[in-house]
Amino acid sequence: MDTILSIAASNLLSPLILFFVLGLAASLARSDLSVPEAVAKGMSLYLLFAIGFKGGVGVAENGASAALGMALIAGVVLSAALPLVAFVLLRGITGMGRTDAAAVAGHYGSISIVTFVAASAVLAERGIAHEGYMVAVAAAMEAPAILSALWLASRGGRDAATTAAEPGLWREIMLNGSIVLLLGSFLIGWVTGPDGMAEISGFIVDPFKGVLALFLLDMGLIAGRGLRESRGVLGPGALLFGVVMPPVGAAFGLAAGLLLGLSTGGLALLMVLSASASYIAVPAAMRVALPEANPSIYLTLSLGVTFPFNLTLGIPLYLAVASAATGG
Amino acid sequence: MDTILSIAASNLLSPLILFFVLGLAASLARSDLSVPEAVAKGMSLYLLFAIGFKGGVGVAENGASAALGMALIAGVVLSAALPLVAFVLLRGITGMGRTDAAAVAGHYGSISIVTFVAASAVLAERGIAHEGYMVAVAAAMEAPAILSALWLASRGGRDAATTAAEPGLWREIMLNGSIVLLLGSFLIGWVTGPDGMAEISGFIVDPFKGVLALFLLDMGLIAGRGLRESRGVLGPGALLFGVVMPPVGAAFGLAAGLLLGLSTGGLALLMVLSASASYIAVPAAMRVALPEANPSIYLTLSLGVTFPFNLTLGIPLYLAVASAATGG
Amino acid sequence: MDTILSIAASNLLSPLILFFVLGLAASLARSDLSVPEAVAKGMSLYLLFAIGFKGGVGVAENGASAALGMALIAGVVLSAALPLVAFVLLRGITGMGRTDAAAVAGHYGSISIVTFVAASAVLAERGIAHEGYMVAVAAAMEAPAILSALWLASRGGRDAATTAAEPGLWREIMLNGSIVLLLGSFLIGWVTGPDGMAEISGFIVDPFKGVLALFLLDMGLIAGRGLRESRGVLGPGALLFGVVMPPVGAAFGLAAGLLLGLSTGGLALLMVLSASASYIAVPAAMRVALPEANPSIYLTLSLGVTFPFNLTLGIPLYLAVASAATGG
Amino acid sequence: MDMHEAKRVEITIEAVMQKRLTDALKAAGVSGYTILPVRGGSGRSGEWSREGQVSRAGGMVQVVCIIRPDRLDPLLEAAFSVVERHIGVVCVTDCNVLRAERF
Amino acid sequence: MDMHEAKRVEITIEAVMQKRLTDALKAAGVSGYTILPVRGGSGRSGEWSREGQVSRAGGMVQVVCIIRPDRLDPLLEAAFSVVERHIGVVCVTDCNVLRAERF
Amino acid sequence: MDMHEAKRVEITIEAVMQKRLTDALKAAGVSGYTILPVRGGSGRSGEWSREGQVSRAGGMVQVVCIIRPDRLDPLLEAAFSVVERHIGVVCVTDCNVLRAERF
Ligand SMILES: Nc1ncnc2c1ncn2[C@@H]1O[C@H](COP(=O)(O)O)[C@@H](O)[C@H]1O
Ligand SMILES: Nc1ncnc2c1ncn2[C@@H]1O[C@H](COP(=O)(O)O)[C@@H](O)[C@H]1O
Ligand SMILES: Nc1ncnc2c1ncn2[C@@H]1O[C@H](COP(=O)(O)O)[C@@H](O)[C@H]1O
Ligand code: NA
Ligand code: NA
Ligand code: NA
Repeated sequence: MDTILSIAASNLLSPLILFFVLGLAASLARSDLSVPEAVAKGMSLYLLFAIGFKGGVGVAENGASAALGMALIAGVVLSAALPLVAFVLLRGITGMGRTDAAAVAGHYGSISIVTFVAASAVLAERGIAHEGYMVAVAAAMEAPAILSALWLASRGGRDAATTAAEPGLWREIMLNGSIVLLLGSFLIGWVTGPDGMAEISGFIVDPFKGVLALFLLDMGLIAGRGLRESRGVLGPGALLFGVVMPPVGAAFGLAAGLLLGLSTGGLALLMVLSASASYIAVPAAMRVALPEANPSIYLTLSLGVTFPFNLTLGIPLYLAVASAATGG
Repeated sequence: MDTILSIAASNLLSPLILFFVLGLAASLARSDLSVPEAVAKGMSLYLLFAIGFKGGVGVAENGASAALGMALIAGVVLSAALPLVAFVLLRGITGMGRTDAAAVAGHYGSISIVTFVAASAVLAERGIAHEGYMVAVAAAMEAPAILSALWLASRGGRDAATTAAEPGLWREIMLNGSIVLLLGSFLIGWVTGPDGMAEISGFIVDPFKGVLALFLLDMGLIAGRGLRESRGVLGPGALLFGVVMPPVGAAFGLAAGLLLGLSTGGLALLMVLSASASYIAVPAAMRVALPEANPSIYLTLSLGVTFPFNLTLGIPLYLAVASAATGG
Repeated sequence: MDTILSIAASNLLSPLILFFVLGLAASLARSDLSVPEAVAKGMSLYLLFAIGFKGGVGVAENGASAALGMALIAGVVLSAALPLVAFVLLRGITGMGRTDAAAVAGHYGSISIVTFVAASAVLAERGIAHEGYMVAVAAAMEAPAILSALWLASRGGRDAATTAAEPGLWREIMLNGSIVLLLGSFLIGWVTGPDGMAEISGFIVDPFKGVLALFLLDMGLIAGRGLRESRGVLGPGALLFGVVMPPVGAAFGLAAGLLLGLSTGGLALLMVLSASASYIAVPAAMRVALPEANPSIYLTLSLGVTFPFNLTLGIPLYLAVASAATGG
Repeated sequence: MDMHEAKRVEITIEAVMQKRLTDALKAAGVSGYTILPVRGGSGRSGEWSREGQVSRAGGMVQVVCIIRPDRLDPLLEAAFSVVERHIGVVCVTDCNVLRAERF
Repeated sequence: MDMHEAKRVEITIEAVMQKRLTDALKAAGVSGYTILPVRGGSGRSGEWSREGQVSRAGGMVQVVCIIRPDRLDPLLEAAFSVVERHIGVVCVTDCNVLRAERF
Repeated sequence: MDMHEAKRVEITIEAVMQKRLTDALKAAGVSGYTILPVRGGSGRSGEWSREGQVSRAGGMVQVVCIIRPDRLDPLLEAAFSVVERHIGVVCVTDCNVLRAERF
């Protein structure tokens, strides 16, 4: 408990969190502070490029045991299963309709890469190592949740089976830009290893945290705008779900990670992935395949409630639990 | 005098100035060289982020005496008072109408953050320290001048009182993006101190001057385009004002800074702030509140005349005077 | 031969090439991975800024002998003459019409700055020095080829003489943004020398290769999209031309470079310039002056065939030949 | 297909005035609008371009509003009250829309 | 100058649906279209803006299609099949074009 | 409100030709125009998109020009002289404007 609090405290006062809070406050106060779309996308490409490459170099340095394959499978299973948990929880706590609940559930099975990046930064700062292949697990967890969400929605009569079969949708999901860049950079980092790292570390290591801080400022701005514009959309039940589901997801991640025998850092990251909710890949897929679901609900929950929760309290919590569980 | 010349000479041959000149020359020669709007805005966010944070870390390191409060008050007073000086000077030298003159005067009470940034870079290069809280003073000086400008305009019969009372305008001015980011980064730098700096210095320190050089290239391009498109808008009187007002403003800054007992570096920066003219916050406010004022006049004076003057001759001049005045 | 293969192998496994391949693969697989236009332009400005400045600092450090002037003249002659070679080759191999062939030929006389940048990075990695003024030669080679292309097109009856005389076209070509930024940065680097470099090396040296890798990812995306959309536009003859012309151009560059007495690195770079094909300045000029020429042909050849060829096989080949030729 | 008559109102206005305009439109009962970016332009107040700008004062936007014909007058009055003292252009075109219940 | 009657169809639609819409248009025999970026907007599903977005789900685009009048119906049917379940606006205007052979 | 008849001319043209077009328009006495960015499109010369482009050759823009009806012909002639050999679309719509003295 002591650890959690001390990690949480130092976490809360890091520039990363504070810039997120600045963005949130600025947009709740209706400041016109804003980051151009192209710059935000550029930073997002940078983060995927850097985190993927670093993960690959990590694998090149430490070797990938059979554990890599097992971890990928675990990721796929978690991503596919967590929406069911989320759906049941959500329908239990709130009176949300099936389609909206299915769409929300899909977000919680999938992952938020920036939460993962922020957690990696916390690990790096505390000198806790982790399996480099966790970024591949992150990529593997992006898409399966979408399938589960469509299945959940279709059980209510909506013919999601047809939708899911729609030409192009699956290609779009599996080959979406973030997955391709993350996995591609991972593979390139793996192939080129420490030599490759030496070539580009002046770009992907030195300025990394600063870019992340600026990106979190933008996330704060968007989250705040979302909260402002969708006031009244989320009832207290939904808000409760937004902070209860992350630890629940993390618990599943913990169980899976212990089965896999991950290190403390790897375990914490798998918990973070399980706890986080998508705000890029899944919303896009839902707009295409479940247009009747209200985007205000799932975007506000994912970006406005769960993301800040994980960033501030979740990460230290999961890290403390992972430390305790691995005796680290 | 010798010092001024030597500072000016080394200043004129620094990459910063030369890239500004390159931009100016390119756009006067009608090259199609241009920086995308999003990239220019991104660099501007970066500079505010970095300079604010560094200022805050400076305060965390050296402590903020009561002088911080006094300096803020001095900044507000300077910003509110300088437009009156500028207005009288402008109406004396030129036959400019009241509304245009009021709008121009507002720009000279407020500040140009990139001039401030360039001056900080010169100080850093010469190893001259300054009070970190000067960035807070810069933020405090952004807005009061606008009030003075509206008051000046309203005395001519135009009902600026109503305009100023317009819902939203004051919120917009006080919470404009640059002020919020500058002050927010300053506070975060203050809170996180040297530890925070260690985390993100690879982003905000190492590449800083290079980004500034590229940004100044863009400023040169815009200034040149403005000069080209508004040829004939400014008479010789207005041009004279554009190079006379900065030293006059600097003299007021000098007096205030000596009263405050600032260090050589802090004094030079207060002179720079007083001498510089806004090209972001004030033009936007003027378009809303004084749409009758001709933007070609105030933008050309601020960006095309005063900014280059301060960048090339002003900064070395103010620094030399500040050194002499503090016996530094 | 051994050298070529070993250079080629290590070249093929560098992050630079692999990110290009990733982009190519992603876009051939129809991933939606994309880089915003503003970010791509921003990176392109960065690369011109950095490579120009470094070249200038190189001249400041080593002095520019008369060789600079001679090299510029050689560059202009190569750029003007190579389109004639390309035109004859193209008309020999394919049945391409005069206008299209002239437009393509213009591209091969001019240069691709990113190929030049990639070659410089390979040289730097292997510790092979080169004349800093080669970037000025690169700038000098951008435009003359356009004149040759218009002359070639006009011989077929089209009144290109009138077009070429069109007001504005020549100013546009000579003062196009890339030439101005490249030459301007070169001059500023020359004037400010190692001192200037010390000021901004944290921006233009440390992150350089990483930015180049990300830029090459985007080049791969664009090249792949071009290949995909223009399938069928290029016959086998044209494809053959796209890989035969670069070594032919390089041979001319070799001859010129030996006459000039360039170092191994300088020789390799002159070969690279001669071998590379423009994809920025010349296409724009062709759209204005030869709108009848089909852009799919020249863009696909330049960006989809010749650029990848040079990046992967060409650069190591030219470097090995240059080493052998200078006994280096 | 089933089409319904409507009006397409296109208002070109300074970006700093955008929020004031859309607030006025909403107050006048306008149910929807779309905002297009503008790259540059020229008019009595000279030529301008978006490139390289950092100033919020620089740019313009286009607000496009599709409405039922009977709602045109309140919309124009609302727009005019904002545009009046400012530079900007208001242009109205007859059009037809699908799904008229939305307007 | 020699002008020809035509229809200008302007479809405002979510960016994620862009490719589906243009594919449907092509299948309906539409020979050309132009896509404009959209900065923000407001409608029954609330207000939104492009700024700072990284999500592909966020934005909208405008697809403008100029066609010969007799081709309007197939185009509208194609468009409607895509827009039907989604948010979006379809607006048709009479216009005149130069070089009619192109449409 | 007091409206006046006018013409809205929308010219979609390659970005490299933009300055030539606006110069020709000014020479033909056009007093104002607005330039919209274009994200992509498709036509007889194939499909294209703005994303990731660094080449100046790549993109297109839309020049929108609102004029008094009697000025249409010189405008179209000026536009046609520039567009003639190039790809591009010219589309004219009837419209109504506020503040007619501006056009
Ligand atoms: N006749 C016009 N047609 C289209 N846009 C115009 C016209 N006149 C003005 N504009 C736009 O409105 C802006 C301001 O116009 P003005 O108030 O005349 O300076 C210009 O920069 C153009 O973007
Ligand atoms: N009446 C309208 N006029 C112009 N654009 C509209 C209108 N209604 C909706 N839109 C656009 O279509 C988007 C979705 O509208 P809606 O489906 O009503 O939420 C809005 O964000 C606007 O960009
Ligand atoms: N029918 C059309 N409707 C709208 N835009 C068009 C149309 N045809 C062509 N365009 C635009 O004009 C560009 C060039 O067309 P084209 O000359 O047919 O290749 C296309 O990329 C589109 O942006
Ligand atoms: Na999850
Ligand atoms: Na001032
Ligand atoms: Na060449």
